[in-house]
Amino acid sequence: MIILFYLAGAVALISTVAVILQSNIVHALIYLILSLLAVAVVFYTLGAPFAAVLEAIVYAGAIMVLFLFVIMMLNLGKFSVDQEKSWTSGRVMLVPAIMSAILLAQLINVLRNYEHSIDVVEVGVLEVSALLFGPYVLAVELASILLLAGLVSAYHLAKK
Amino acid sequence: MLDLIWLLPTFPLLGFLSLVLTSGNLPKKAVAVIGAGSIGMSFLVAAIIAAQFIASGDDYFVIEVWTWMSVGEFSPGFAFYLDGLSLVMMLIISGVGFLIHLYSTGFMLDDPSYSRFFSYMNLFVASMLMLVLADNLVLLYLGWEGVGLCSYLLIGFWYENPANGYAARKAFITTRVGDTSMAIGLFLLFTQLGTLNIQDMLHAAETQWPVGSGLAVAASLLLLGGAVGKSAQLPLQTWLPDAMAGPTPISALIHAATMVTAGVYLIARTHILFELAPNVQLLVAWIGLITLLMAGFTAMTQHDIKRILAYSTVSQIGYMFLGLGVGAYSASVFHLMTHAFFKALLFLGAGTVILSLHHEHDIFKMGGKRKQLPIAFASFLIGSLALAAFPFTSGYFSKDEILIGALEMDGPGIWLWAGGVLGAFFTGIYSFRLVFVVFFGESKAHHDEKEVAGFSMATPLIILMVLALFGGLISIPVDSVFNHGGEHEEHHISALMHGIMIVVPLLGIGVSYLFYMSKTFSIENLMSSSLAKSLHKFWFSGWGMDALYQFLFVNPFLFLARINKNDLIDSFYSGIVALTRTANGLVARAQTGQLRWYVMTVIGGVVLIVCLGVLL
Amino acid sequence: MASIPVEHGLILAALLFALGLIGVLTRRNIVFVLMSLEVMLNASGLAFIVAASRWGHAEGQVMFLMILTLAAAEVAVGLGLIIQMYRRFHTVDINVLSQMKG
Amino acid sequence: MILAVLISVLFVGGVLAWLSENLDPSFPKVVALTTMLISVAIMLTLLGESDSEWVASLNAQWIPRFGISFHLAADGLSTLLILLTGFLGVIAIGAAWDEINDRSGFFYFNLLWTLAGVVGVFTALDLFLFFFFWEVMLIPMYFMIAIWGHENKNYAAMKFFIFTQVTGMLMLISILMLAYFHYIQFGWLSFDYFDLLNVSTSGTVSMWMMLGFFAAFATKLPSMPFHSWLPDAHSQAPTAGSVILAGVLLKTGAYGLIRFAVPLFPEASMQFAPVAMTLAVLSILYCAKVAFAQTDIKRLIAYTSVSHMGFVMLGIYAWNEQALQGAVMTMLAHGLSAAALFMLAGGLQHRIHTRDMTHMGGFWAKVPRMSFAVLFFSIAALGMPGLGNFVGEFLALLGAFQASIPLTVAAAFGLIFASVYSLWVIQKVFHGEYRNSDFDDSHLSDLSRREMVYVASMMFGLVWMGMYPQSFLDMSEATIQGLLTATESITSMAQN
Repeated sequence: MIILFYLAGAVALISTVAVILQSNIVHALIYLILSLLAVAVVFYTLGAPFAAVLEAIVYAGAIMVLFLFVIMMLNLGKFSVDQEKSWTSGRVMLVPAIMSAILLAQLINVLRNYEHSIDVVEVGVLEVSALLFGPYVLAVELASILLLAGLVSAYHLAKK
Repeated sequence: MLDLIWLLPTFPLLGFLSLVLTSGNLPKKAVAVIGAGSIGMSFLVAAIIAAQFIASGDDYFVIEVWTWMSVGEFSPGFAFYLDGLSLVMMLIISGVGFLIHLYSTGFMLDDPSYSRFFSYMNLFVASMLMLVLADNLVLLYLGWEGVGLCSYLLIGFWYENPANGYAARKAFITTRVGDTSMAIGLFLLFTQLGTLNIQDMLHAAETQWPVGSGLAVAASLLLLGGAVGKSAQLPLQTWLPDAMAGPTPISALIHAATMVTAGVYLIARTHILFELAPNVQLLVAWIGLITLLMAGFTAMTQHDIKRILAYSTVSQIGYMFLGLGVGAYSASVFHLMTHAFFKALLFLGAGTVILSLHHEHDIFKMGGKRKQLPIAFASFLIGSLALAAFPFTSGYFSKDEILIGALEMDGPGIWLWAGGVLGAFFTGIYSFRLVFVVFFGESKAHHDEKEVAGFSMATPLIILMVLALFGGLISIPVDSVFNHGGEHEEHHISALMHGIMIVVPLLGIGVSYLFYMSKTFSIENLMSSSLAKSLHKFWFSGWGMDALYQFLFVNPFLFLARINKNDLIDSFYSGIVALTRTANGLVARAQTGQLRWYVMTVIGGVVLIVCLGVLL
Repeated sequence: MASIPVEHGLILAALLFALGLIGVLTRRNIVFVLMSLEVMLNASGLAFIVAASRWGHAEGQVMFLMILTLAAAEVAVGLGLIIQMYRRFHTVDINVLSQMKG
Repeated sequence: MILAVLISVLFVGGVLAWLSENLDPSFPKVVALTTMLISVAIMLTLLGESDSEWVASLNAQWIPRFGISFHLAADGLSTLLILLTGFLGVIAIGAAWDEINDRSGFFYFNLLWTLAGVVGVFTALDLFLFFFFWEVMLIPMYFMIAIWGHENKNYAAMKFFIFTQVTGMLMLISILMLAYFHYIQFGWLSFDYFDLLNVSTSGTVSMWMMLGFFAAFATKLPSMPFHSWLPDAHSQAPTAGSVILAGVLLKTGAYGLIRFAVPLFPEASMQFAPVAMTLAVLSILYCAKVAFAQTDIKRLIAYTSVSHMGFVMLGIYAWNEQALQGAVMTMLAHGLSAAALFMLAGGLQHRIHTRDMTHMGGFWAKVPRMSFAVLFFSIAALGMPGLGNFVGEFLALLGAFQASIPLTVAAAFGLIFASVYSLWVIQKVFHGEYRNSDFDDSHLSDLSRREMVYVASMMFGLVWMGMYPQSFLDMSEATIQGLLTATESITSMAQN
């Protein structure tokens, strides 16, 4: 399990790096899906199978398909790779990278002294559902309204 | 009939109102009737009241028409106070005023603003009567400011010429300086004595303040400030010569006979206060003396016929101040009256000369006019004789009394007397210089003009001639006003002194004769040295006072006004605005519209906050 | 079962988050920006899951579910906007949108 | 009840004037004038009531939870100022009669609402209500300047708004603090004037609260150094705006000082009095000097307003009977004289389309009646005895002399400066030689009959105030006596 965790983590990291460096948008999207799937595996190793499943289905599945559709609609295929390359240069990357590195360093610095191991206990669908339809039912309702609103507005916005 | 004393200022006021409301739509005849008639009515009433008052034998008479304002203890009324002093003043004002109005109906006949002229004149007479009849200082102040206003309006009567406007403003502002001092004096008197009713105030001052007390000194000094402003005495005398820019009847009425003597009236009215501050009273005498000498010197150097008369007015009022300073109040008031006669005569005569010679003012461009302008010549001759105190003219009696008053005074009295006599010598010189230069010698220009003197102009001149000659025989009923308490000590004036006082003016006339008539001495020789030239220039400019004030007050004020035209304080607020704008510009530059830039700043903020969180 | 140090999970989340951030900051293509945003959201979801499994609770998963909903809605709206933008400006260059400048 | 009716008549009349524009563009002015005349009639009924106490009192609950009530009442002082408001309201409508042709409905709406606000300010006895009216009168005024003003109107309107709004906020803070202190001391919230009078405050806190009020009122008055909005506002405002601004709005500041700032914080005010009086003297002298330097005739008059209002502040902070009566009289007389001067200057601008005095000169020959009117009001402004301003300034100085001799002496120099600038205007505009090279004089006509009526009525008012001020002094006397008695113990302590 531990090995799986680190392995999946490494995959997630590498594929994410690929996402932000890729010039070909379709490739980048594929890497993103890979990254998300890897994170799903991480979830699983952490004892959250329900989240892992959702990650795979909703994120890597539904949302990314949405992306794919849009990319196809915008016709941003291979031909935009050159343009993309011209947009991303090392100089542009430098300052944001430093900034993010500082932020990362700070986060790690905060986490450094926090040593605790997880005894992975599986928290299954049952527990999550009990919570969702118990104390958090209002949140679920709100989430559904949010989704509905997103749906409506997406429809409205994308309409000609 | 005494109750009707309020009619005195009311008639001219009505005249003013009717002339203003018709705003120049009346024919000139009607204007003349209203303008001069209202003053005539006033004089008539004044004469009747005077007769009744003297017959009644009372010391004074008071009537309050209504309470002006009443705030706490402060309750001045529209109240009139009549005693010997105000009686004399009211008769002079309405009488001489009427004559001058009458004269003006002819003099101003060709002026398009005929109605405006008479409306201002009427307002002036109303204010002046208010001034002398006021029973409290606030009402007096009303008249005081009112005459100042009319003086301003009338000096600047011919407003097209900016120089006239300048002279008018100078007169108003200079006297306003004095008025302000007087106003502060009123505040002080009210705060200390609790009343501004003149008689109550004087009584309270007499009982509350010891002689020479600081408050008395302060109060009398402040009132003196008002008096010197209005009466054109040192150091506020500079406005009067410039005030000659107005029409000549104005100079006669306002700047010779009545308004400029208001200061004398004020001091005479409040003389008890001045007696409580002997040093201030002495100061009055010295101011009078110095002014009369300075003005005498200056008068000898002027060319403009009206400026000569103006300086002589300053000088004669100096005599009155001298008289007030040495305690010869009735002599001062007497001189005030005779001066009103002969100076009005001189000015009106000068008006005739000027009008006849088409507004020529320079005496050296005249000459030999005695045949051409006989009435003016007679006026000038009689007026100058009286002015120079030629024996048994009116001026002789009054000036004599003042000088005797000075002699009677202990201490510096003899010096004041000597100065006064010296002044009389100058008076002789400059008054007859004028007569000799204008009316004798050979005619230099203006050969053909006829004398312009219709009935309306000649009559006042003749009446005034009579008054100037014999006015000295009138005895004025002011004893009850000034001789309160204490027996008057009779001094013996030696015959020698009398002789000196008679001879000195004659000497002056003689010197003038030698220079200007027989040409035994030549002015050119006298003027050849550079010292004489610079002295002449110095005297001619009125002892450089104008330049001094220009330098001391006017220029700094103008400078301050100019540098601060845009209000420095506003620049403080503009500064705030500019600062905000700058800050806005700086922050707005961050609004690039670049999403990444915004995210960067957000991240920067997060980094900063986390940093703080870690460090603190 | 073996134990995984909590900080490792969290560091993984932090790393992913930072990477997503770099993506947001550097890409000019708005679709990439949106994708990078997804990465960041996902990373924060990961942090919740890590925390949840540290305590053995289900709340973390509930939160993840919320984030997931949020992400779905956001992507829907965001993509709609991108389509609109592309229609108007015929580009996906985010710099073109700098007309928002105040 | 009368007061509520009065205010609502003004409010409703404003709305009606606005609406009536849709029917015919010439209706609004008629509606406004009618409203104003009705209001004046209502105001006159106030006179019938006794002067010695609060009349026409109306105390209804408004927001009881916070102790806020709708409390209106008028005493002699309020009545005087309300009458001034009514009178100048009519004058202002007259001034706008020919001048405002663009969006006239909205203009008269703003005019009437401002006046309603002013009447409210003069009668509100609940501090929250007072603040409400304070704002009501400002915002329409802002629109009047910003919409119908002259070349630099936006700047002027914004400046006016920011100055009054910022200091108004300071006052609001003070009001809230005061209500809070009332809560602490008595256990219930109240914004009522009489309740708040009982709040005893002292020390630094009360000084700060007093300063909050002072800032708002001194800005409105205006006094140095808060005066710089006024010249801009006046020079840009339409004539009717200037008339209202100079004649009435400035008086709300003075009224506030008399009614609120001093009585609510007598101790702090007495401590502060030397500073306030010094500011007043500085206002008098400094603004007189700045006025002299102006070439824009409206700016010049604006600065003279500041200078004259200095006498009001001097009188108020001298806080004795003569000084306060002087302040009130100056308020009334200046209300007329300044309004008249602005009206005439506005009329001049309307005729020749310039305010620059360097272009003018010699108008006496062309417009003698107007010249005489300006002369009259200038003379009044420089404090000629026999006219209202003299009575006010003389009494104010007389009272102030008892409080501080050096300051009064300095203030008296203002009388000299006043003559300097007043005569300068006369010289520049009406005297001298006539030349029309710099402006178009085709519309330069003398006062029309309607203008004559307005001008003559104001002249009459000034002469009345000058010759028989007792009718006005009597009305405000009870108020002033009451205020003086209420603060007696504290002022006598301060003086010892």
